[in-house]
Amino acid sequence: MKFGVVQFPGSNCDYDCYYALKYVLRVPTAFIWHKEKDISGYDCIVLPGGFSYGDYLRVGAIARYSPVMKAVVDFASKGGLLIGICNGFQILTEAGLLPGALIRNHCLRFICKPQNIRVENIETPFTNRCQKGQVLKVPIAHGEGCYYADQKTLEELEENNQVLFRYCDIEGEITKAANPNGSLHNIAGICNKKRNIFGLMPHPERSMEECLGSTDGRLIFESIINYLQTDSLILKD
Amino acid sequence: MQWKVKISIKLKSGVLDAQGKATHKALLAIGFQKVQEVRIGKLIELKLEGDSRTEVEKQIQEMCQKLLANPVIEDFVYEIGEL
Amino acid sequence: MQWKVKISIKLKSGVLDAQGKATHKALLAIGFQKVQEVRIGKLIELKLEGDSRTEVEKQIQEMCQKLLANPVIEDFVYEIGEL
Amino acid sequence: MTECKEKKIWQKWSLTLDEYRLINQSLGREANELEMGIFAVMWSEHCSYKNTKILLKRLPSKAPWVVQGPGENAGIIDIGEKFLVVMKMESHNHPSAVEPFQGAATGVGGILRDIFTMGARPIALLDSLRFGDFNQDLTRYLYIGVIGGISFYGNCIGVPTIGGETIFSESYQGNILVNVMCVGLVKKGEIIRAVAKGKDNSIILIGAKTGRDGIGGAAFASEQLTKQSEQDRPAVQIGDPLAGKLLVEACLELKQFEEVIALQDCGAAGLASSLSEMAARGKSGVEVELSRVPQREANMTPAEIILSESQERMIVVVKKGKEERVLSTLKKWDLDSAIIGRVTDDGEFTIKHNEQIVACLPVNLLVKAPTIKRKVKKPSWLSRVNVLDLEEIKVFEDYNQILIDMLASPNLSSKEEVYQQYDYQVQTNTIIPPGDDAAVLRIRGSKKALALTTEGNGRYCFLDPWQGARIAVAEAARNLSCKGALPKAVTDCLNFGAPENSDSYWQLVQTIKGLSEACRFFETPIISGNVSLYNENEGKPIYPTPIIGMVGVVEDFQNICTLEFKKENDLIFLLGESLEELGGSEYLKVIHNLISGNPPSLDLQKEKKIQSFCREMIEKGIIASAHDCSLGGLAIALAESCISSNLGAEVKIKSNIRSDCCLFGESQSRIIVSVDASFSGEFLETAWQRGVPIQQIGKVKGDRLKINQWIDLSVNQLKEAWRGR
Ligand SMILES: Nc1ncnc2c1ncn2[C@@H]1O[C@H](COP(=O)(O)OP(=O)(O)O)[C@@H](O)[C@H]1O
Ligand SMILES: [Mg+2]
Repeated sequence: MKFGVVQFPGSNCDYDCYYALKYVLRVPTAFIWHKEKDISGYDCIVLPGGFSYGDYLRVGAIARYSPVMKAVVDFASKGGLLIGICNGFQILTEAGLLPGALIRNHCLRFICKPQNIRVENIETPFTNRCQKGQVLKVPIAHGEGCYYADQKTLEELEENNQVLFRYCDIEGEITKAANPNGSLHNIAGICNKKRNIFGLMPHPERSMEECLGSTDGRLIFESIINYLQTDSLILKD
Repeated sequence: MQWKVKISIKLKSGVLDAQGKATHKALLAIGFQKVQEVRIGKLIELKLEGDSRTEVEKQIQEMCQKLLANPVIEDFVYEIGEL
Repeated sequence: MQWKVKISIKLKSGVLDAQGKATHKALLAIGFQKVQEVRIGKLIELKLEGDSRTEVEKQIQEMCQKLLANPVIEDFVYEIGEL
Repeated sequence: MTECKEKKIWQKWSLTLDEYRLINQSLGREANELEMGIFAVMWSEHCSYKNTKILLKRLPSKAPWVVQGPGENAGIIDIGEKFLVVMKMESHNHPSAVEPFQGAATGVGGILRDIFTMGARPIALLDSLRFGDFNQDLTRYLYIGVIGGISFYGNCIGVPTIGGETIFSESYQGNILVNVMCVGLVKKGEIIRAVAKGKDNSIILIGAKTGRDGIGGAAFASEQLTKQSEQDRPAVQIGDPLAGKLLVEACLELKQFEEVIALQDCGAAGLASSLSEMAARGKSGVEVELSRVPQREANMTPAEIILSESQERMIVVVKKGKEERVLSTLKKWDLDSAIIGRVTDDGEFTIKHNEQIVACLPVNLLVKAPTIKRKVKKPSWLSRVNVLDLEEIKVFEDYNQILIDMLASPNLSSKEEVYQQYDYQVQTNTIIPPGDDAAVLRIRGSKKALALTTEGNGRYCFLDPWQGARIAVAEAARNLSCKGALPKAVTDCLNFGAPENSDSYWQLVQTIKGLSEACRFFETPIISGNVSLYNENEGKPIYPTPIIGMVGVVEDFQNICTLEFKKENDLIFLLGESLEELGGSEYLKVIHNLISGNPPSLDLQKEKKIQSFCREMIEKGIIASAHDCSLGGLAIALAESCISSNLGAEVKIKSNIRSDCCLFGESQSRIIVSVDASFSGEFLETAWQRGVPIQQIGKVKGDRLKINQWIDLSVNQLKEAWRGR
């Protein structure tokens, strides 16, 4: 089993993801440089947070054409696991690997704070170690995290259970007050139909150790590890 | 030949324009009571080489679709001028 | 009367346009070799009431100076149209 | 070459006649216009410290753990286990007043470069901000811009902003303060210094292309801000945090190469100052060919190239003939680079443009502007503002509404709106986030942690700069001690009015006296810093405002303490004593609109005793929560511990001082702690043994804060007021 963390110019959570996987969970992990064209040998690719290419023009827009992305798309199309965190999520939507788009927070400000999210679907490679309805405490830090998609896409997402996490209050209620950025349907993270590509705005790599205030982020990575170790789940076609 | 292109990129009408709304509020607050709506978009100005207007137009279309605009949330229009 | 105003806000020439630079590089990288320069600005579209074009123009000037543009680093131009 | 003489160009550039004469005399010839321009910038207050150099020598800068004191780009201390901490604070006041977003953003970029120039990875930013009257539209505009700019740059570059201050006062109307501190971490033996050495070694300029932005910025920073600054506006620089991020990573890679001799950032006065300073440190010379400098704009003049303050540029000195690996590394990071010159051994700064020598100046003359000594005279008005007759201040029966008003006031209310705009978690080391007395970062690969804070009370310093400075140091140390950290070192930023103004100069002298005294006492040497003079608006100086940035070390990151109460029935103690003091307090200002009296007294011995007791008890795990009493006094500190924990408190204070002094007085050396009841015996016993003044004042209980018969409010009411606005 091997994780690869992609480094774009301007990525800044690359090392945090690497540390979380390699030193907290102790799974083999390596960096993948954005100019790399060959990414064979990996089982899960992480697109980390940060400001790839300065987030200039539009968040994630330029990164999506980064040389490494051809191989990443290829990898995912063959069923490889791909997770995009924060800026990584934005890149996935820009690349069309996940539906919708992430736009300016409604308050127009960057927000960094602890956040509660509710697990909506546990039958995926990314959430199989969670309980349905479980409330996780995973911090957010973004200026453009408002999830937007047209009505039809939203309906599809809901119908296929592609929404994996929603912003909620401490009790797990999905309320407007608990929505930090104006995301439609309080969406915090979604996967593709096939369930091998997952994007979320909260930062699981920031909630891996007790001293950081929460270890709930582990559940997400542990789900991936569990999936890779057991192959117990079968991806949808 | 050298061309100058102005591309206007606007949020689709269904997408909430939070910045436009906030700017509208700010304008009202400082006394511009007559403003009824504000929408904020992007303006991209390009200089480029091209043999003909049709060729340039084709390029611009492609650039917008590929990179400059995000079709999920944005529309674009452009004006091409000779330099 | 109702008016529609398009305001283009651009960085003054000589002011570093990091966004434009990055976008230019990206366009070259994905194969648009003929692009020579990219500058990115803001596009603000307003709808407002006004008795005359001169009055509207005065208002727009003022809005731009006070709020919409940052005179330290930006220039603005506008077009006024009747609705 | 009579051009300078005739045009009196030096005058326009604010060189004095004496300085002008000295330059020509030292050169033995008439300096040409370009040379005079370089002198004007290099001898400006901002670059030369000519008004403060002598004074700054009085500050303590030595301790066994100090590896690098003032003189380099940043100071360094050794915290054990091969870890070195690098830190520095800098102001970007004037650029931020003119263009708040870019001014603050480039302030962040600039201070970051000072840190990674030394080979250290930046691990934290703190921002100490002062704005004018909270109710002015202009203030709101500047506030949004400055915070936006810091957030834009700091977040993008991936360095957590973990602390700071946000204070509003009329004194800063028209002259805001934006002081940013950066802290870095480096392993012993991996520091790199900015010393140009070795004849013929190559000088490589890396990073952004050079444009016309910020020409003469350094000189501009030292001018008083007048209405005219609108015309100076093109002088603002624009930040590109992406380029900044790439520079950090590239430089941290380059420093590993043995062929890399030195790294230096291009800050104020651009190439002129970075090159001459490097040469001066290396007792060498430099020769530079301006036409090789990658330029963003056409037809730039030699002066524009050499003085440009374009951001995101660095100088690397590389062994002659060994440039290849450096250049290819830069390419990997997509950074522009060019060999622009070489190191020489003639002590001259030689500038060529298209092969022609356009300036040739002795390095030593450039970096040693004649210092200015001024007369020191205490302002006569001071004795008037120091008068405060408590008899004339009304004492109330019920303080509920007053506490609400205090909590809702701009300086005491929650700063969440500010720090939530900063990514304070990136790098995943933040174990006490902003919102507490100090932030704490763990150090990976070790049990150690760093505590960081900034402090500075301009109002105290206005009333008594010596005392205000001592208090700033004591409070900073107390903030760290409350988290369990031992204070180790200080970086500072001195924000004052024009030194020509004798009041301002006296304030500066007194402040330095106070800082020296307190820093010596706490053994927290000042290892780096910055001076910002000419902070005035239309002739009136701002409050003298020294900002202290302090770092402390926790040996085991498990042994830290936060400010929120932990559980019902824990006992609440007050360490230290509340005296009948109200002078200069937030209470007097907010409730009685008075700025008068003397700032609180400060007994350094007592302070030290209380702080070390607090640290010891935190280390032993006896203290459950600790919070220092600062702005707003005891009532505010209690309220904050309640709000952050959602727990109430029942407090009974036995005291014979006035109720207002008891609740809102700002007596120094006080800490509120909560302790599990089963530990209270040992706790009290040790306090008495150590001679620490201590008083049990209540317990954590319910969901209301009750203090004597004066206050009875629900925690929700407190929270709403505090978060309000
Ligand atoms: N501009 C700022 N940037 C980051 N953090 C800030 C800023 N202003 C205030 N804070 C944080 O808010 C909290 C409260 O600030 P303050 O009341 O000044 O604390 P104290 O009086 O304990 O020094 C502190 O944790 C401080 O670091
Ligand atoms: Mg404090």
